[in-house]
This record gives sequence, structure tokens and C-alpha cells, in this order.
Amino acid sequence: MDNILTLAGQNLLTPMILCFALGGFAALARSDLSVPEAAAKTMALYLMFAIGFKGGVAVSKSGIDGHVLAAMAAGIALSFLLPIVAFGLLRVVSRLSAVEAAAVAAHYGSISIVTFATASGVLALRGIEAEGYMVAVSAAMESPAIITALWLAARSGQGRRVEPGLWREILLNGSIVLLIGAFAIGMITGPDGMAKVEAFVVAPWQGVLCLFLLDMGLVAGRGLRGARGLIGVGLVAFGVVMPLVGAAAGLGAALALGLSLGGTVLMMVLAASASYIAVPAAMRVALPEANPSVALTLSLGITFPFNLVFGIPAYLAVAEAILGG
Amino acid sequence: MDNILTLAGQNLLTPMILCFALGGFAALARSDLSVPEAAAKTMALYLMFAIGFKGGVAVSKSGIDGHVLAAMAAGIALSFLLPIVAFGLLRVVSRLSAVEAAAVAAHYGSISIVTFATASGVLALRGIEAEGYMVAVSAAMESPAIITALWLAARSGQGRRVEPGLWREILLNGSIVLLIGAFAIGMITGPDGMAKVEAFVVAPWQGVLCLFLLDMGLVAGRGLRGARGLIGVGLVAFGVVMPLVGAAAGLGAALALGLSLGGTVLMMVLAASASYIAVPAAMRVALPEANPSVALTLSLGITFPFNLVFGIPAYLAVAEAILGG
Amino acid sequence: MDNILTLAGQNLLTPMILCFALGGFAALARSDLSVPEAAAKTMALYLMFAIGFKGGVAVSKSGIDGHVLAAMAAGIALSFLLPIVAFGLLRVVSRLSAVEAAAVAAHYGSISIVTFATASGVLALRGIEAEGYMVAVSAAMESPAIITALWLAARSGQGRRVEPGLWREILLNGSIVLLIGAFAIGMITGPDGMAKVEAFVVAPWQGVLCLFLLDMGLVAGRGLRGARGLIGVGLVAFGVVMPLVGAAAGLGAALALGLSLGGTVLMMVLAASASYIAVPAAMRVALPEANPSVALTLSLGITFPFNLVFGIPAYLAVAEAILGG
Amino acid sequence: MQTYAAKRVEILIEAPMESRLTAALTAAGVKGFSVLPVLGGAGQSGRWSADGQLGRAGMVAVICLVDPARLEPLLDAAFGVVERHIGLINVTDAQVIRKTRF
Amino acid sequence: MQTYAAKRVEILIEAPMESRLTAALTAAGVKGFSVLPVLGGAGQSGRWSADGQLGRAGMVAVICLVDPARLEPLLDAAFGVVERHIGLINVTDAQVIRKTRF
Amino acid sequence: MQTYAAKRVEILIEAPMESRLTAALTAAGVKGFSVLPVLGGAGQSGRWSADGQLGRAGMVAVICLVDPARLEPLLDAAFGVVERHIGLINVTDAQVIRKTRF
Ligand SMILES: Nc1ncnc2c1ncn2[C@@H]1O[C@H](COP(=O)(O)O)[C@@H](O)[C@H]1O
Ligand SMILES: Nc1ncnc2c1ncn2[C@@H]1O[C@H](COP(=O)(O)O)[C@@H](O)[C@H]1O
Ligand SMILES: Nc1ncnc2c1ncn2[C@@H]1O[C@H](COP(=O)(O)O)[C@@H](O)[C@H]1O
Ligand code: NA
Ligand code: NA
Ligand code: NA
Repeated sequence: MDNILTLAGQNLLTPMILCFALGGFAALARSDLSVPEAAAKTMALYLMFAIGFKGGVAVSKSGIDGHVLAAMAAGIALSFLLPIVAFGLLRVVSRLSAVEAAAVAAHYGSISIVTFATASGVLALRGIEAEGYMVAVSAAMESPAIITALWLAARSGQGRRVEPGLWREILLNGSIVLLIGAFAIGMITGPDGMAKVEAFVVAPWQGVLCLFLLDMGLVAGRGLRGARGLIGVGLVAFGVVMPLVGAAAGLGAALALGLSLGGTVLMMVLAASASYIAVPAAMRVALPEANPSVALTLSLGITFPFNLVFGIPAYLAVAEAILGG
Repeated sequence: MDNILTLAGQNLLTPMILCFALGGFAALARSDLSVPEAAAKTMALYLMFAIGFKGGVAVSKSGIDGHVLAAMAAGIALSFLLPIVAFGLLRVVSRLSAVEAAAVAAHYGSISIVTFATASGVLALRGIEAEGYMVAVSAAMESPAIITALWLAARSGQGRRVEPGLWREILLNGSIVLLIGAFAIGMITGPDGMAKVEAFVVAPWQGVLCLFLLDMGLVAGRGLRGARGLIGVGLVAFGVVMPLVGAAAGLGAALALGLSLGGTVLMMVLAASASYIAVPAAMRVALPEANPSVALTLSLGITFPFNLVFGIPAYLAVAEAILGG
Repeated sequence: MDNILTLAGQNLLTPMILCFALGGFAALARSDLSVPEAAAKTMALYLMFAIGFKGGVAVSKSGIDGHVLAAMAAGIALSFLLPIVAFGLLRVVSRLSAVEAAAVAAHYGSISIVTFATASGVLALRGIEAEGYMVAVSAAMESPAIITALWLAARSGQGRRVEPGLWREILLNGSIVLLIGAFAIGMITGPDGMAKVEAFVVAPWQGVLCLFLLDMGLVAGRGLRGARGLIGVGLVAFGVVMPLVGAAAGLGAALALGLSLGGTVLMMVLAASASYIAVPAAMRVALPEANPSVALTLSLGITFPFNLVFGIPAYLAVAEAILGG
Repeated sequence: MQTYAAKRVEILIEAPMESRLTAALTAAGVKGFSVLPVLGGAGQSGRWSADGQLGRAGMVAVICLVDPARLEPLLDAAFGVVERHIGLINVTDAQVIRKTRF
Repeated sequence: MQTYAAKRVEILIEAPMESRLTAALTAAGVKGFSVLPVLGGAGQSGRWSADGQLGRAGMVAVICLVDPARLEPLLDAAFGVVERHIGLINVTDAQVIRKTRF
Repeated sequence: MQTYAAKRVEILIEAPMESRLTAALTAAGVKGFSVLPVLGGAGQSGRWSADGQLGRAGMVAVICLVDPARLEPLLDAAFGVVERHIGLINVTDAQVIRKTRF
């Protein structure tokens, strides 16, 4: 526990977290500081490309084997199942309708690639290796949760027949295509490819992440400011408890898979994190009755900073306690 | 031939080409992956600035002499003459009207700075030096082809009196001003200037090119998807044969000029490549009757990837065979 | 004097200044070269974040002490007082109305962070250290001038009751929040934080500044082209004399504070430079009767290049003469 | 100058629904439309802004000039998409210069 | 399809004034509006362009669909903000599909 | 609030032709106009999108509020530019608040 708090403290005082806090402060104080939409989207492309590519290069030696497929299958299962837990919790702690709860649940079954990336950075800093293919697992976990959410909404009688176009959209979502594509490019070109683009995808990465987190802080802060009244105590509690539930499930899966310490932490982080890029758009199309602010404020304004500051060090401490540091 | 295919294979498996392929795949599969317009334009500014600057620094020792002027004159002549060949070919292999054929021909007389840049990268990797002033040649070749195209259209009775404003627009086109301007800045500030901006214009260059090619793949793929029906077998053949014709003409010019191996390859690449940035806008103004999709799909969707994958290694192999590696 | 001219010559021939000149030339020649708005805004965010962060890291050892607070107080006093001088000068040399003169005066009391950054670069190149907290001084100097300008306009009977919202806007202006925020992050995370983001905030900085100055040249050139007639000889003289007045005041303040050579130059540069980001928007809200082109053309089209080319070397030479190099 | 009566239809719709709307318009025989960006706005669900957004969020404005005779099928098609979603449709009378294209 | 009469109000205003305008609209009971970007333009004070701009410069277009009965307070509110500032307000008659939201 | 009749002219035109159009408008005595971005669209020549475009491609929307008396010369000027090019001109009746500037 002491260990966690020390780490949380250290983690709090990195430029990344402080940039997020600065953005949040600026938005809450109603400063006109803002990042152009095109810049935010381009940084997201850059970060995802770099994460995917680095993961692919790491796997280029070992290649795709049974371990990789098993980990992906486990990730997919988590993404399918976690929304059911989230849905149940939400119906208990909040007054959200079934459709609204289903929409929020979809976000929590899916993943946050920036949380994943920040955790990778923390591991790298402490010299802990992780399986390179975890980035493929992250891509695989993006969408199954959406399907569960649609089923949960349909069960409540409020969902509708899903039009065929939606499946293609969900599976060929830009972030999935980019993550998997960059991963494949990294695998194919290996260390040679890395040598060519290292100065772009590795060196400035943490700095770009800082600016990106500044923007995320701005968006989260604006969301929190607009969502006063929407988010009661029950939902706030959900935003903190659900990542712990997810992390526990991720830990179970990691132990079953026999992942390394680093891989275990990443699996916990994926399960614990909530989407704010791909899932919101899908929910607007499929469950338009659900107010998008609720899910976005929870995932970006509460769960995301919780994972960044407390979650990652806590998951690492737990994994170290179990697997031995 | 074997050599070419090996090289083509190697070339295919670089992160750059694979990024282009990923973009093309995403667009054809109708993924919503997209690069913001502002990001694409900014990357183009960056790439052109860096190419121009590096070329200028390379020339800063020798300065502008008769060789430079002769090469620029040869480039200008090629840009003036190649559209006539392209026009003739197009009238034979396709049913394009005279105006439409003239518009496409303008694209092929002009150049693709990204193809040029990729070829420079391939040369650098194999340790082959090239004349730094080739970037000035590339800028000089941007617009003469437009004039020929207007003349070809006028000959057919369909072109119109060109308003005076157009000349200024063509000659002071943004990409020409940036390439020549950055070249001049590189020449003036030399290695001292390079030391100041090296970490920006050299180190991350290949990585930015990757993201840029991802975008070009997206645009090319979207174009191909929309152009079904517009582009028949004849036009596809033109998109592959015309670069070979251009490369042959470029080779002739390079031999006459006595360029080095690297310079010869670059001259071939310039003549072989087709414009998709500056010329399309000029054609919309001057020859609005020509459907822009045809030229853009040919130059970006067929000739560009052809040059990237097969052209560059082939031109290099031919130049090596003639000049000795 | 000789020394100044040599330095001005050297300064002129850096990639930064030449990029500004290229942009100015392109705009005056009516080339269609342009930088997307989103890119310009993002580069400004990057440059300010990096400047603030570096300043904070530099102060992280010594911390905030009496010297810092004294320097900030002096900067605030300059920002409050310089507009009065500027206003007086303007009323003598031009026919601007009181409100228009007040609006221009606000720009000259405030600061140009890019001029500050360029001066820091020149100092770094010559191995001259400066107080890291000068970046906090620069942020403190952004807005007091606005208050003086409103008072000057009100005195003339034309200003109006300032609505309360304006104060928050002025104090929580995006550039102030970002500069101070990044400064604080740099102070808190210190050299450890710097190690994480160095490849992003230090290495490519000068290169990004080049592209940014290209854009500023474009904007300044477009302004000059549109402002023909608006800016007479008197105003041009003001645009050159006022920075000298400001620099003299800055020199006095620096000597009183006992700043180092580097800090003295930076204080002179801050006082000599004029705003073109934060103040224009505030003036549109508070003094809408004042034509924005006048102030923007003066600060960006005349004073900015004057400071870049002649001012910085001159201020350095003077400070060296007084403090000893 | 000779002008012709036309209807100017403007549809404010959520960005993730854009492709469905334009597909429905095309299916309803609409000959052309243009999509304009929207920076932000406010309504029952509060204030939003495109600034710094990461996903395909926000709204777009689809403008469609049509022959008055084709208005009904267009509105039916648009309403079919917008019905369950956030979306505002407004129609104004306009004059156009060229009769083709509508 | 059943339509209802509405007014389409379009306000071109300087970007730094946007928040004041939308606050005034909200205070006047306007239920919704959308803000569209403007790339450039020309008027008495000459030509301007958003290209490469560094600060919050330029203009935006605020579009507001309202019930005709609510037009007067909206115009009063908008004019109160625009009065001393650059700003153009135009109103057109429109038909809308859904009566809520206005 | 006192309003005045005006015409709202909206011209959708290819981006490379923008400067020619605005020059022609200015030459025809038009006192002001605003240019809005267009993200994409569809027409006879198919679907297009501004996403990731490299050159000055795509379209823009030019909005112009004019005194009804000045409409004819404006339309003549606009049509002169648009004639051979892709371009849609539509005119709607509007009310404006301030009579200057038109
Ligand atoms: N009356 C209106 N006029 C213009 N735009 C509106 C109006 N009502 C809603 N909108 C737009 O539609 C979005 C969603 O509206 P709502 O569902 O009411 O929150 C708003 O944020 C605005 O962008
Ligand atoms: N008649 C008009 N129609 C459309 N936009 C206009 C008109 N007049 C002015 N504007 C816009 O308002 C801005 C400022 O106008 P002005 O104050 O007249 O310079 C212009 O740059 C245009 O963007
Ligand atoms: N009826 C229409 N309404 C709105 N925009 C249109 C219309 N027709 C064409 N456009 C726009 O004009 C562009 C070119 O049209 P076209 O020449 O018909 O392909 C389209 O891609 C649209 O952006
Ligand atoms: Na999750
Ligand atoms: Na060529
Ligand atoms: Na100053």
C-alpha cells in the first residue's frame, strides 16, 4: 500500500500527468486554452501508429504463435464479458435506464489506448519487459464490448435490429485498422524498419503524449463542467470501482495465460480502462437514446485519471506481489 | 531483372510502402480511418521544406554553376515535352477527349515530390550520393507541363484564352515557392544552418513520410473506389507505361548532362513521376471541362505506387547497368 | 555599432529569419503558399509549452525566491507603464484616435513570446546563460498593458464600463495558462521530467520555430499588403522607435534588479516586443472601434522583424557594453 | 438573370450519422449535396465544442438544393435517418441559376 | 411530410465575441444554436483569411432555428452584443420538421 | 426590431476558383462576403471529401448579403466565373438588422 502511494506520488509528478491536470484546470477555470481538433486527431494517429509499430517490432522475432492467439482470445472474452458486470453495477448504483447503462457498459468493456501507452511507459522506465503482442490484444478488445452492449439493450426491449453496415463500421473502425496495421508493419519490417523511423516513433513519443494529455485534460474538464447534475455519487463510485473490477478480471486472465509481470500489468490496465474514442461514435449510431455525456464524462473525466494516477501503480504493485517483482 | 525484383521486394517491405498499402487497404475496405486535411497539408509543407533545405545545404559548398543551370534547363525541357508524348499515348489508348487528355498529360509532365523524396531515401540507404541541386530541378519541372497542356487543349479548339492571373498562380504556386525558398535558405545558411535544424528536418523525416504515405494511400484508395468505371484497361496501361517512357527520357537527359549515378536515378524518377498537388488545382482553373478524378486516380492510384514499388528499383538497376554501380 | 551590424548580419542569415523573409515574400508576391490555421495554432502551443517547460526546469534547482518575484513585479510594472509612453508617442506621430492609439499601445506594453524565444536561442548559441524564470516574467507581462489601454480609452471618454467577464478572460488567457502551467510542470518535474520529454521539447525546437516563422512571415506579409494606406510614415517610425524605448526601459529595470547579462537582454527584448496573439483578441472585445489591422500590422509586420534582425543584436551589444561581455 | 425556384434543405446531424444520411439521400434520388463542418453548439443536451475532440464526434451541416418536386422524397429519406437521432431539418425557398443538377 | 414555420437566424460575428453572443442567446431563452467556422471574407475593413492565424481571430457563423414567436427576443439579444462590434444578422423564413427544440 | 429586406446569396464553388469569384464580386461592387469551408459532398462527378487532401482541392461556400437592388450585378458577376466551372448559386429572401454594409 505504501509502495502504491509512493508510486502514485511519483507518477503524479511526471510531465504527462501534470499536463492532464493543467488541461483539466484550464477547462474548469474556463480559460480559452484549446487544442485544434485537427491537432488532437493527428496526435492520436501518431500515438496509435507508434504503439502499434513498436509492438509489432517487438513480436517480429518470435512471430505470432499460440501464446499470441490465446492472449487475444482472452482479451476478446474480457471485452465481451466485462460490460455485463458493468451493466449490473450501473443498474444498482445509478438510475440510468437500461439503454443508457448498456451504452456506458460498452465503454468499460472496450479499452483506452492512451492508458495502455502510459502504462507501457511506466514499465519501460522501471525496466520491466512486457509481451510485444499486448498491443494486438488491445486492438482485439476494442469492439466486442459493443456487441454485448447492443445485446443488453435489446434484452431490455429498447434496442433495435442492428443494420448490417454497423458491423463493418465497428470492425473496421479507424483505430483498430491503424493499431493492427501498424503492428503488422512493425512485425514485417522488424528492427530494420525500426531503425528507419525510430527518431520519429520513439524519441519524441513521450513529449507528444504530454501535449495529447493536455488536450485530454481540456476535453475531460469541459465534460465535467457540462455534466454537473448528470453524474451523481453512484456514478462517480462506479467510475472508480469498475476499473478495479476490470483489473481483477484482467489479472485472472493474465495468470491463466501465464503472462510475464509486464504483460500481466498491461492486461489489467486494458481491462480496467474505458474507451473514449471508438466506442462513443458507435453508441451514437446504435443507441442514440443514451446521452453521450454520461459515458464520456465517466470514462475520460473519472476512470481515465483514476487509472493514470492510482490504477497503474496499484496494478503494478499487486502483480509484483503475486508474480514476484 | 532478378536484381530489380529483389530490390522491389526489399522496397515493398519498408515501413513507407507498407503505410501506403495500409492506407489504400483502409480506404478500399471503407474503414473510417482518416487524416485531417490540416495534418496532410502540414506534413506536405514539412516534407517539402526539409527536401528543399537539405538540397540547398548540399549545394552550399559548390554553389550554383553551369551544371546546375544545365540540369534545370534539361528538366524544364522534359516537363515541356513529356506532355506531348503523354497526350499522344492517351489519345491512342483511351477515349479521353482532347481536353481531358491534355489535363492528364499536364500531370505527367510535372513531378511528384514525394516520389522524388522516396527515391532520395533509397539512394541514401544504399550509400549512393546524388547532386544536391536535383531538388531545384524538381521545382523547375513543376509547371512547364501546364503550359504545354494548355497549348494542346487550345490546338484542339476547346481551350480558351488563358487569363493573365493564371501565369502568376502557376509560377508562384506554393510548392514551388517553398521548395525553391527552402533550397535557397539551405544554400545561404549551409552546414551551420543545418546544425540548427537537423533534429527537425533530418531525424524524424522518414517517420513523417510514413504517416504522409498512409494518408496518400487513403486518398488514392478513396479515388480508386470512386473511379470504378472511369478508368479502363487502356488508362491503367498508360499509368504504367508512361512512367517508363518518362524514365527513359530522363535517362537520356541525365546521360547528356553527365550526372552521377544518384543524379541519373533522380532525373529518371522526376520524369517518370506525375503530379497530384500543384497541377490538379491549375487544371481545375484552366481546363474545368476535364474530370479531375481521372488524372488524380491515374497519378496517385496507379503511377505513384508503381514508381514506389517497381519504378525506383528498376530505374536504379538500369542506371547502374549503364553507369556502373 | 560595428559589432551590432555584424551580429545583425549573422542573425539575418539564420534559417529562422530567412524563413520569416520567405513567408513575407510569398505573401507579398501573392503566392498561394499557406499554413493551415490548425497547424499555426498547434506550433504556437508547442513553442509556448517548450519555452515554459525549459524555463521551469531551469528554475527547479533554485526555486522561486525573492529575485523571481521582484523580476515579475518589475515586468508587470513595465507592462502597465509602457502603454502610456506608446500612447503619447502615437498621438504625436499619427492621426490615430484615442481609442485606436490605446489599442495599439496595449500591444506594445504586452510581449511577443516568439521574439523572446528567438532571443533565448541567440543567447544559447553564444553560450550566455539567462535566468530561467524570465519565462514567468514574460507570462506576467502579457496582460497588464490591456488594463492600461482600457484606462487610456476610458479617459478619452470613448471607452465603456468593462464587463466582469473580461477580467477572467484576460488573466486566464490560453497563452498565459500554458506558459505558467508548463513552467510549473518544468519546476515540479525538474531534470527528471526533462529527460523524459527532451527529444520533443529541445531537439526539434529550432526547426519548428522555422516553420512557425514562415507562417508568421505569411501573415505579416498579407497584413502589410492589405494595410497599404492604413500605415503612414509616422506609424512606421513608431514601430521602430517604440521597441527602442521599451528596450531602454527594460534595461533600466534589469539593472535595478541586478539581472545577469542574459537576463538583461531578455528583459530588454520583452519590453521591446509587441503582442500579436493574446492582445488582439482582447482588443476586439474591449475596444471594437479600433481597426485591428493597424495594431497587427505594426506589431507583426514592422516591430517583430525589426527586433528579430536589428533589435536582438543591438540589445545584446548594449547590455554587453554596460555589464561587460 | 433567369432564375428557377428550388428548395434549400439544411440538415444538422451528428457526424457519426453522416454516411447514413447521405446514403439515404442518394437512395432517394437526390442529385447532390454538400457537407459543412460545425464547430460547436448547444441544445437540450447542453453545450459541445469540436475543439480537441478525439473521435468522430460533433455535428455536420448537410446542404442540399433540390427541385421543389423532389422535396418530399428527400424529406422522407432524411427524416427516416434523423428520427431517432439528434438532427434538425430546415427548408427555405430559394432561387437558383442553373436548372440542371437539382 | 408535416412541416412547421420557423425562422432561420444566421449571425456572422467576430470569433472573440462568440461566447458573449451565445451567452446572450441562452439568456434570451434560445433553445439551441450551432456554430460554423468561417475561412475568410471581406468587408469595409478589407480582406481577411483564417490561414495561419495565431490567435482567436476571424469570424464564425452562428445558426439558430427558432419559433417565429421567439424571434424578437433573440434579435434583441443578438443585436445587444453585435451593436458595437462587427456582426451581420440575417433572418430567413424556413420550414422545420419537428416542432420541439425551437 | 426594425429589419430591412436583403438577399442572401450562397455560392458553392471549387476552391481553386475562390479568388477569381471574390475578385469578380468585388469588381461588381459587392461590399462584403464570407467564405465557409465545405468538408465534402456529392454530385454528377461523384463523391469527394476534404479529408487528407494535399492540394487546394474541394469546394467552399461564399455567402453574400446584398441589397436587393444590387442582386443582378452580383449574379452576373458570379455566373461569369461559375459558368464553365462547377458551382451552384442560390438566392434566398432575408431580413437584415443593419442597412449599412450591403
Ligand atoms: N434550434 C437550433 N438551432 C440550431 N442548431 C441547433 C438547434 N437545436 C439544436 N441544435 C444543434 O443540435 C445539437 C444537439 O441538439 P440537442 O439534441 O437539442 O442537444 C446542438 O448542440 C446544436 O449544435
Ligand atoms: N455583405 C456581407 N455578406 C457576408 N459577409 C459579410 C458582409 N459584409 C461583411 N461580411 C463579413 O464580415 C466581415 C467584417 O466586415 P466589415 O466590418 O464590413 O469589414 C467581413 O470580412 C466578412 O467576413
Ligand atoms: N444539389 C446540390 N446541393 C448541394 N450541393 C451540391 C449539389 N450539387 C452539387 N453540389 C456540390 O457541388 C459538387 C460538385 O457537383 P457536381 O459537379 O454535380 O459533381 C458536389 O460534390 C457538391 O459538393
Ligand atoms: Na476495459
Ligand atoms: Na513527370
Ligand atoms: Na513590450
